[in-house]
Amino acid sequence: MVNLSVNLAGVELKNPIVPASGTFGYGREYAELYDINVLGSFSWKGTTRDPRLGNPQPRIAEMPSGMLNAVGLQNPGIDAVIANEVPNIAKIFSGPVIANIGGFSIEEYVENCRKLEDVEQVKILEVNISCPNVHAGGKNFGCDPCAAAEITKAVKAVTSKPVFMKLTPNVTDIAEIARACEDAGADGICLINTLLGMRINLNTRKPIIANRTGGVSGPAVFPVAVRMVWDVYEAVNIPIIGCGGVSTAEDAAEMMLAGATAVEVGAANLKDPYACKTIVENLPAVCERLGVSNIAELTGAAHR
Amino acid sequence: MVNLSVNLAGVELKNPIVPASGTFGYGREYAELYDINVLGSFSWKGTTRDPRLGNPQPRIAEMPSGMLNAVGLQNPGIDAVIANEVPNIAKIFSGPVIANIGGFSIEEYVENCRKLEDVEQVKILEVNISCPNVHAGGKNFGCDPCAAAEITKAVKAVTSKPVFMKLTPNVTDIAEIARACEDAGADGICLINTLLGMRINLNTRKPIIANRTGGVSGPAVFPVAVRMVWDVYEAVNIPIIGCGGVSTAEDAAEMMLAGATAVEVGAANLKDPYACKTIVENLPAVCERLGVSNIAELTGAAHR
Amino acid sequence: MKKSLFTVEHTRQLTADTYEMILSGDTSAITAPGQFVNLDLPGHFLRRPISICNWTDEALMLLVKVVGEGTKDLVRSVPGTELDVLSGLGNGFDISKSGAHPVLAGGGIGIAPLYGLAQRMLEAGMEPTIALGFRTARDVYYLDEFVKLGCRLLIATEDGSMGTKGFVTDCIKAVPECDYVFTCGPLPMLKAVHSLPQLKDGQFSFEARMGCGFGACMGCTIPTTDGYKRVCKDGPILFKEEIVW
Amino acid sequence: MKKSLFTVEHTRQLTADTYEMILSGDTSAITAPGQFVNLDLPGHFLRRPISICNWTDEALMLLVKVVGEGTKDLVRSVPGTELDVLSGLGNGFDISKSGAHPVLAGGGIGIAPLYGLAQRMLEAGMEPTIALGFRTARDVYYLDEFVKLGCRLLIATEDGSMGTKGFVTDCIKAVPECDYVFTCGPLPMLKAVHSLPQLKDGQFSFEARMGCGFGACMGCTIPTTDGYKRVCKDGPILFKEEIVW
Repeated sequence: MVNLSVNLAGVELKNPIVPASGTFGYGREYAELYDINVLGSFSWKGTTRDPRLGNPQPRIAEMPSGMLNAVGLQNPGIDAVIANEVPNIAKIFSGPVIANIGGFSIEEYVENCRKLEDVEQVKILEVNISCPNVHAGGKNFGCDPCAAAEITKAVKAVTSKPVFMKLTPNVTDIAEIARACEDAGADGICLINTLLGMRINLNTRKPIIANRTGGVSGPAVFPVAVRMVWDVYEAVNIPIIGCGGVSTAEDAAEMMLAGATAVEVGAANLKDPYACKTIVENLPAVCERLGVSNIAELTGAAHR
Repeated sequence: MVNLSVNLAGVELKNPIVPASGTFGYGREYAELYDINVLGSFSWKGTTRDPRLGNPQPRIAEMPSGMLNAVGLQNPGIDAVIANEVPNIAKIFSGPVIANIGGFSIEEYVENCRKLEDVEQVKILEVNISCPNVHAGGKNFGCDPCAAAEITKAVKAVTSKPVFMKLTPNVTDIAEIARACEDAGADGICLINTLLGMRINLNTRKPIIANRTGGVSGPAVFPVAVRMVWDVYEAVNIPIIGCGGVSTAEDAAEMMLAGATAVEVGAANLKDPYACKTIVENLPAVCERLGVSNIAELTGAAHR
Repeated sequence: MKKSLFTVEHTRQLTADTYEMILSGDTSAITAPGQFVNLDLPGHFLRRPISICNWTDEALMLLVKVVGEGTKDLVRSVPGTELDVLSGLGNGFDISKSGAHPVLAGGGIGIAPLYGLAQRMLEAGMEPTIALGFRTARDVYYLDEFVKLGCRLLIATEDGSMGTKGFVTDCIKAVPECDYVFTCGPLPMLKAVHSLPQLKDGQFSFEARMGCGFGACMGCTIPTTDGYKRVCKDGPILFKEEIVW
Repeated sequence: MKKSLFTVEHTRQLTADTYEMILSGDTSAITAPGQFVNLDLPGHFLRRPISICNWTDEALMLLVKVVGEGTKDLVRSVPGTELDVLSGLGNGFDISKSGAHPVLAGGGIGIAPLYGLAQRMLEAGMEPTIALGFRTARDVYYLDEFVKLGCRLLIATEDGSMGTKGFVTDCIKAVPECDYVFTCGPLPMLKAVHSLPQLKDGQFSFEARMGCGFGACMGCTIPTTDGYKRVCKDGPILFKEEIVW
């Protein structure tokens, strides 16, 4: 019997598998397909203060072993999420929920986090300071250690919940950003968000995605994510949620060996809506193959 | 009849297809397979002042739609290349050769470029200031605009040949680096070098590659390369050699639409030694499909 | 929605770029004409959404237009090939909303869902008129099949090489009594149909680049008079008054 | 080297993880036993280098050990499957260098190239002794085939469940007159063979993770007494005195 439970800054997850923000909505669509209580947690769709309609069409493009998206943080806004989605989440998921928070100013991040303070099911705040697919075009808080630290401090000041900063990979030194977040009081780091990419339609001679650039996700980014999780694990002492191209239980184990305590699964859910369920089901066999009775033993094992 | 010729800072290429440095050696292996004179040019293996044995084994790992490598700039050194390889290149290739130059100090870059000044066949110097796969582990000249500019200036001072700076994609703002190189006198920009990645062996729990990290190449990086070529085209007025994940004539056309004047093909050569030959053969049909009689018309067309 | 394996039974080329495919498998998740399936094709990351032409309890019929590498691989898959399919996606057409004499207007590959729709309308005792638009006579397909259904059939070709010269809208104009349309086709065609003054109401099937096909990724949402809607989950069928061009 | 299509004709399982595969195609580029082919497998970016067990003008015989997804897909490919193959890679063994009585020592999947090598030695009038090492009797394969060759055959298993208890080196020690070896197997075995005092010389086949397989990428170079060598192009066979452990 393998123990799959992991601990994220004091929050117990029954297993390390967490659908990544933006690929799981607020859980509704997947709850129609399977009992999502098999999941360790899920990270809800990036939520901003005001409702956002997102980017014009097309928002999606394909690539070998991956995809590009530029949804543009479409969401109903924090108030509507608390009013309409949170009560529904209570019906479909009894575990700890990770609230992914977007923002375009420090004040907005603060306001969003404050509003979630009394939401019982939300056990972790995942502060997205990257979003390479919004109009900023990749230039954002997450590219500057000082800005990242400032948001971390501001958010920590208004919440009692563990704060995980979600970092963009589109930087020269992600470990430096992670250190800045840790020094500013972050309880954990989540990485990576999507790589900034572009596809061009040969016939129209224009970028396929209306927003021009989009975030690259899927198996194609997995080795980049593993490398960055490795680098951040070497740089900080707070727990890491590894994210980027994970499609199988073996991928999840590899991400944990690199330093992840929990693993987010993104694009794989879109290709196979049962991907997370399947990964959870396959984890015990992978642990047995690796000779661990406690999956938490894998975290950072490649560094030892 | 489609005109495939392109002009790189005054150097005429019969077509835009150029095997990328490190995937074509000094031409010997491919010349045994086909007449490499069908190529627009080729960029020889990254050459340093001193002979380098490179990294320990293993140097190669696989990933979906791509590979990782950490060869570590193995090469016989500039003097041996001039003595042994250049005369052989004269026998197998009559077109313009791109000399890829590595270095670990500004003095070394300068010395290497000076030594090539009198080598007839070398028409372009490609100064590699990235090499994410050498021991520096990604931290290098190419990550700092000032350092990039300094090397550019120093090299330009000792050569009459066009100088193309080859940039690493592992930076926050590649356009800023490109601008710094242009301001310092660079005649062109070559991008992207490989993305820094890592794979971990589940059984040994150690990185697969002895160097731990390796450079990611192949179709998986193509959209990132297209996006960066787009960004650099917006930022500079010097010609761009686009590189990263190109496997087909369609990919080459897409890279040109993003802003590339010539296109380097890397990992595809390793999977299919005839890849470049096939791409050259397919280019006219792609041009006809896109309605251009002159392939140079494609360069940057997506920006117009 | 259901995720299950379907087996390619038969593929028939209809025109230069259009194919009929029959796949056997569990179709129990399909509830209405106008829904689509999302096919996982080896070597392609994203699934390929294909409109359902018709179905039985054990088989699925698709009309596939080759538009890229994915659809090219699909029509090339040999009989016996097993495909991972998400079936019964989207809302589908609602035949209870129209009178007994609607017009089903299709253009290009957009005629696919109209075949299954027409068959179900006939079973329901309705008398649909079918209007099909093509570029030229060479692109015309499935004529025999529609004729066999036995309902009134109008054809338009842009070059006049068959039927009315012009667009499918020109056929509809020729049926002044028609005030309700079920339509699927390229966006310009949908717009033209939408603007026909004679229309009281209608159901319009939309296309979009999709990430997931089941409403999770927000990749295909478009604005409507009723707020943003996901083409894959809230659509692909929108009612006339919802549509924002 | 030649790049051409080969067709899977036949696959036979030999042990839990070892398979014999016969592919038909143009083998004209193969010049010596000990060379390898590099197979392009759909869904895998890098080719898979597989040692050549034996070949005729029209067919290639491989012994494949399933070590990962790539080799798993390879042995599963049904007869008729066409594979893109780079054939005739590497230097291969040089049978002119040994006396008439060499020992061919193989361990695990490393015995594959020794079969074609032994056959050619017999054709050349040589009398090789063959020493094969396995973990246990369950892992033993190709015994009948080697027996049919009719040369002296020595078997070692680590648990003694068949033949000599121990390693292939223990068999060789039992042949004190042997002073020249052709060997292929895991690195520890090669090392052990290399250190046998009775050996005057020998040819050792090496493995490495390869990028290209034809000498272009420098992915597989290793140090030798004669400078760095590419396992794929200058090897996979190295002579005793070249080897640096």
